[in-house]
Amino acid sequence: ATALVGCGKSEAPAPAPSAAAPATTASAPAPSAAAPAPAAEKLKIAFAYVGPVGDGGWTFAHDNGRKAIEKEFGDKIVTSFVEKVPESADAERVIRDMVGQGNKLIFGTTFGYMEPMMKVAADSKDVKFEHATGYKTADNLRTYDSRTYEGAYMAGVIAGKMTKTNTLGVVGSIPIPEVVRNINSFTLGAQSVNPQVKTRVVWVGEWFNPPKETEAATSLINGGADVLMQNTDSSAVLQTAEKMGKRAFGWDSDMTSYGPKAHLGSAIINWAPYYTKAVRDALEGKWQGKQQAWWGVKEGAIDMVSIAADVPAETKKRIDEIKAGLKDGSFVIWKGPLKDNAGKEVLAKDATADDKFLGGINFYVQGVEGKVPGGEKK
Amino acid sequence: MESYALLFAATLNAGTVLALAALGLLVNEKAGVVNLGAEGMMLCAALAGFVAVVHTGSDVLGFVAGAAAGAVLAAAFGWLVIWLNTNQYATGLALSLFGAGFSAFAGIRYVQEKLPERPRFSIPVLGDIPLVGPALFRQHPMVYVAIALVLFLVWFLYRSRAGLVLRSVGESPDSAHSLGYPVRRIRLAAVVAGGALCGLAGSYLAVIYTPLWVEGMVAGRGWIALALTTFATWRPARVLLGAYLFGGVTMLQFHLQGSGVEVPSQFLTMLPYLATIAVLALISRNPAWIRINMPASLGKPFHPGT
Amino acid sequence: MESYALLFAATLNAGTVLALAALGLLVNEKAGVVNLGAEGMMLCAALAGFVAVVHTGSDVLGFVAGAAAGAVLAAAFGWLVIWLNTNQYATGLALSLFGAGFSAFAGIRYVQEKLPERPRFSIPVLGDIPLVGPALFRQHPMVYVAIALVLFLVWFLYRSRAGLVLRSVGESPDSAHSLGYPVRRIRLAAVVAGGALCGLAGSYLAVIYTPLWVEGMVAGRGWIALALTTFATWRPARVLLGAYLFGGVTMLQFHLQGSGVEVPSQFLTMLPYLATIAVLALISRNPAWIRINMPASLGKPFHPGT
Amino acid sequence: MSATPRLQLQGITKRYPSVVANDGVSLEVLPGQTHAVLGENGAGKSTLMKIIYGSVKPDAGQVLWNGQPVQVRNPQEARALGISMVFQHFSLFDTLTVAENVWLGLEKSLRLAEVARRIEAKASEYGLHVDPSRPVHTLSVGEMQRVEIIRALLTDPQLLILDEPTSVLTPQAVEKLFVVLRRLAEQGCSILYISHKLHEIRELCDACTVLRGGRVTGECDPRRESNASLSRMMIGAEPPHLEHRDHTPGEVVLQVDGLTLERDSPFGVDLEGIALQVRAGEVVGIAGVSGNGQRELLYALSGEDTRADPKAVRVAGQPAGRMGPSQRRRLGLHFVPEERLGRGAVPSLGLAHNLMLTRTESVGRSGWIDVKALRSQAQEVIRRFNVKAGGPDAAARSLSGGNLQKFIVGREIDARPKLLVISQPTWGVDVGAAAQIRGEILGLRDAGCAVLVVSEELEELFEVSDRLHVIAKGRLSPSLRRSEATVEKIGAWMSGLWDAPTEVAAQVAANA
Ligand SMILES: Nc1ncnc2c1ncn2[C@@H]1O[C@H](COP(=O)(O)OP(=O)(O)OP(=O)(O)O)[C@@H](O)[C@H]1O
Ligand SMILES: Nc1ncnc2c1ncn2[C@@H]1O[C@H](COP(=O)(O)OP(=O)(O)OP(=O)(O)O)[C@@H](O)[C@H]1O
Ligand SMILES: [Mg+2]
Ligand SMILES: [Mg+2]
Repeated sequence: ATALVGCGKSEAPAPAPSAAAPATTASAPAPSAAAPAPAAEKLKIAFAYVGPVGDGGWTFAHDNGRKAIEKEFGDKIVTSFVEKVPESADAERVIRDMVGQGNKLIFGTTFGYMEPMMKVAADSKDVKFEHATGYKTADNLRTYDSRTYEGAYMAGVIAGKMTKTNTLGVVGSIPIPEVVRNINSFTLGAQSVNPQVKTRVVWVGEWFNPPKETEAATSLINGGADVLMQNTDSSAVLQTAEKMGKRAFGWDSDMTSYGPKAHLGSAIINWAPYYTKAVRDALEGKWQGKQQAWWGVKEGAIDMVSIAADVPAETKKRIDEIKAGLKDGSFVIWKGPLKDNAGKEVLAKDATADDKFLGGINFYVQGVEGKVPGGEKK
Repeated sequence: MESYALLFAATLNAGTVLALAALGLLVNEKAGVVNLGAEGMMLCAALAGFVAVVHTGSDVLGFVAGAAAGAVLAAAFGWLVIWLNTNQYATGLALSLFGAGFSAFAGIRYVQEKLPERPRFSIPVLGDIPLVGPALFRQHPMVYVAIALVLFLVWFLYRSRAGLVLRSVGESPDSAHSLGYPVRRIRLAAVVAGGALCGLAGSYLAVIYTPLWVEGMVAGRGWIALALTTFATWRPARVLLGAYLFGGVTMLQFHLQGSGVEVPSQFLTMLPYLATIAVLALISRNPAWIRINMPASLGKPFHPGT
Repeated sequence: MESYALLFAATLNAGTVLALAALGLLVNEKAGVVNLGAEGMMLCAALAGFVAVVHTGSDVLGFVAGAAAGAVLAAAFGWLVIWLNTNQYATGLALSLFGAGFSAFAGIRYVQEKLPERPRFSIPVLGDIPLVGPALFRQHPMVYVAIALVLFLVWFLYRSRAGLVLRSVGESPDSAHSLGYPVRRIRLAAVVAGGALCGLAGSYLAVIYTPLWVEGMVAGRGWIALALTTFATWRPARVLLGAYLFGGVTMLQFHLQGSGVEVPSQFLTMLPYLATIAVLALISRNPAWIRINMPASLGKPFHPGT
Repeated sequence: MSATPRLQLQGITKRYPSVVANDGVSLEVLPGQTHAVLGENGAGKSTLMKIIYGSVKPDAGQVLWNGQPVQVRNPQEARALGISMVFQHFSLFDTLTVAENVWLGLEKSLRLAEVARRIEAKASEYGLHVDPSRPVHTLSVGEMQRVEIIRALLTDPQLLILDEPTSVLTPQAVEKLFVVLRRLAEQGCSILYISHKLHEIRELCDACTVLRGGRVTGECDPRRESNASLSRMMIGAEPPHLEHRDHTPGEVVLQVDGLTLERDSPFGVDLEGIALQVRAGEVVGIAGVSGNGQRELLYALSGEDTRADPKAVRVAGQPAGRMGPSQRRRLGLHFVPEERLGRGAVPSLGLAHNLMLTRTESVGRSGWIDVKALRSQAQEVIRRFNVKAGGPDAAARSLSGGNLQKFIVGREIDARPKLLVISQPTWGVDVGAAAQIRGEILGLRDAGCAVLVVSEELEELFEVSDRLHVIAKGRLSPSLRRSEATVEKIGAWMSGLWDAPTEVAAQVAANA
């Protein structure tokens, strides 16, 4: 029965799923290369998700990664997941339960699982833990994250080209460095093709509140923004743009279908490459703790997809150049000289930002209006 | 200027969801029943409306489904509270929590669903007047329905005999009973009507306002609508005003943020609640005033003398 | 087996947050005041507790800060409701909404803040007993505090004169007033005590249970605690039981998901509420029973000398 | 007896879980007859009336209306038949206007303006003046009753039921009501009339049915009976005669001087320059129609309202105006409010617990309750005052009004007060219990206690008081020795005109 875990509930979009439907993913076509391993040796892998797999955003993307490794490794592994695990002591309990059920590789997919995972990892030395977006590690715990700002930058390049009002809008969730970095990168991208561009930011204070996101998007559009980007978890901003005849992007996953006319492209995260690497490491005994992975376009974790037909060919070409540059390291997004929007220099000429710098951004670059709420954080 | 006209239009639109729900709850409360289940009813109705539109493509059917869902849940609540005399507050809370869970469960497969394209609405000639047109005459018909509903309720509650009977049931169910009015049936009718309006509000949210389905999407609007009825001292016109005020502050806050004005956004979001508390304190300074408008038997069970 | 012992331990832990808050609300309600602001108080207290621990590193100070925050908000609520006679339900709702907004606003800079490392607690000898140890004796002291609180409340409410006075204020404030008890001050004291307990629950959540600060992290526990008091017909021991039941069902749900039993998580989350409604309907079948335990003047304002 | 009776009841039975309220009651009312229903508390009078009016369903029995068997299922059907009722507790809606209130009691077809017009027509026909556009909560109790009566009359009833209509009226207003009722009877309307005041029944009614424990125990023509014979039929005995021995009172225990208080609620009354004295071994009565400041005065005396000037109220020589109830209790002041359930006692608590709320003998230093001592103390009060109750643990609300009243009076008397302030000691209590309570009050007086009695019943005040005051519109009349007081004079003073000539005063009183 465990082989079917989680599939039945995650993959039933059709009104009347056939009884056999859950079987499809678990018994995926046998992998092409590797010979089937003995059944007893299957690696048990568990995922703890913060949202429902059907959220169309963050958790959905992680679950796509899970499906990808199932496909890749076939019957060498068994995967399962628990969805909607709150960032609380419940998480510790769920993760302990996963250990108890014989899982040897456990992925926790939100920042809030950091402490619970550290605790469980300390008690379960024979289990490997992978924690997304955190910063604490242990001998059997390592972290991984993706450089979403690269997607934001590429979206900015398109937005800068497509805007007629030279006013862009971003719906932000919570003003933490990651989100501020994305807003800045979006603006830098836009300014690289259109120096006149200004970015307006509206914070909704939540990751996921579609009506509020709608209201925020409406007010940005009313205020003159004609291309929107969002760093929230729903498709509400894209849909609002569609409704009001403006343009916007998909975020985290390909959202073309939510606003076919408004959609300019989707900045997606693809967890499959990292998950594949992690599983391979574990299977081949090369897995090591205490590491921090931050993957981007270079590793195939970030991409800009489904670019709209009316985006000029030169811009599409520019996007391809950026991707190529990011891959071979010849192109750097955060490079001096760079000033914040109060005029203070934050990166000297020719200096490039290291990951520590990127992890602590709490200012807006020039071109973004306003001030980061609570920006004076120590 | 244009931008303020649009801000105004957005305010009307945002206020409509709250107004519809709060007017429904007002009808409830005028009959003496508090339904804290508003949030849950709105969630289930939002889902019902969304599902109906997905399958039929008709907004009208979406609204009907939403109103029906609200009415059914309200009827269940009414049966528990009015016939089985369960505690109104606890039952309402349970309904809210249950509605949230149930809609999340039943709506799983609709989370990524999208609605068919619908044309935008604009009143032919008026909609083209500069400034005034976008501000007032390009709204979804439901915005006008909410305004019409206020007019109707003012007439109904204060000018019609049926409305008088409804109020008398909320004032003093015992007197109404001894005069021969079927207190429990009238209360049930009011609760169901209130539920239907909450349902309408929920479906408007999922079908027109957002428009998509995600769990928990009502995001506290049911609670705000509940607070609004008191804030408005149970008067329909003030409910509408209060709803626009809430909607307006939210939109204004985003507008200011977007124009780079430095406002602590969460501080502004708190303003309506602070205003509510201030108004509550103010009106309660004048007990005569609140006594005239507040249903005297609000929240109290009624046991007919067998 | 080990896994069930852990499930049991987790249940106690999860139930403790609910129990602390619900016991506080029970004290409130026994004095005749319903405070729908529980959710807001818990949120502010969670933030206050978290901030205190961030700056001082001391859990105890965190609890003190949380309880103080809850008490202060409850005092404001009490002042509005008891002295200015504002409507209890509306004021409570406003407090909940306000608390949510305020904590989100004030807590921005603490999102992703980390707490210092603290040692894990275990009762020396008992904690090492296999199965029973992990199930019962490795809990945070606050879990035992909640149990002790129930014992204290049973004694206080039913065996002490102060408790009798508290109950009589909730039963019939007019009688208590004409018998010479300072009704408003007693109610305020009960409200503040209730707020402090809700605050304790909130800070336990943010300091020990989660432990981190994110806005809205109380996630409905305040509402559940409110429903619990009725569910438990205002009896302390049942409140504790009810809290463990809620906690248990939540944990069981995750356990089942993880062991591959195919039950939709949303369905399981609904179960406790369905149970609440069923219990409400059941106890109301026996009106004498609920009447004995429910404070007769619950939610009604008291105007001395009118 | 040739005419078909307007109303015939045959074997009406109504059982409640704890009691049989009506047990095979039969009764006949002729057209134009004014028929009294008499009985002690809980005899089943109100229940019987509610059955006739359709708001309570009988378990057995037959109702004949003008000779035809009918099933009255609800008050609307009753009104359609021509039955109207004025309830013991008004069924009015405070926030609605007079016209709206009347409208709610009529059939649907009329418009509101038409209703207002008819109210004015009916009002001038019977001399019952009231403004249709005023909200009910601004009316006096007498006016509210007029609204109830007009509402009943507008349905052109063939049978009008009045349940204790006079308990809230001045003697003059009672006279005016009787004029209206006599006119109705002359026009052929039958009247069912309930009252605990025997002299009213003898004055007004031409037939009488007596109930006891839900059964009919007698029928008579009240015009040929005496108070004593009626009360024998009702409770099986004559009420004990009270002995009122004269003796000289002792020192002043309660001294009120220039007590002036502004109302603290919009529907209250301002107190203006109240002055009175009560000496040890003396009963002072305060008469007046309710709503003239009694409640405010009592609050100021009991300590529930502490806004008074400290020296305006002196208890045993101590300035007590700012003291709370418990402090005053320590000075020897005990207080019995008129609302026994809800102010005198906590309804859901047992008698023993209720006792403890004013008596602390059984509470230990730690706050721990000595349950045994408490119960025996309560048992002693129950025994001494002959309270019919299920024991010390019976909830206060399970007692009948008279018995709870006895318990509360007993609780306070048992505490051996120096000063007892007691409000409406026998409100709605039947003759037997009333006599017992009055006897206890006199006993206390003879033991040297100072007693202040506030009551709306003149008869009662005449029976127990040594001196009388009248309260009207927040002012207190000069004191009057009992031997000098007459019903006419007190009635006139009730409208506040103790300075005016008697005839003018009587005229105004009738309109109040
Ligand atoms: N709703 C009820 N439920 C249970 N018992 C009732 C109810 N109403 C009345 N009774 C009982 O029926 C009996 C008759 O009550 P009823 O009101 O008819 O008395 P009454 O003769 O009008 O008394 P009073 O002189 O005090 O007005 C009482 O003993 C009372 O306990
Ligand atoms: N629902 C009830 N349950 C239990 N006892 C009741 C109920 N209703 C009335 N009683 C009892 O009946 C007694 C007197 O009957 P009831 O109060 O119905 O008469 P009433 O006509 O209203 O009296 P009053 O003349 O005092 O206003 C009360 O003291 C109370 O104990
Ligand atoms: Mg009666
Ligand atoms: Mg009575």
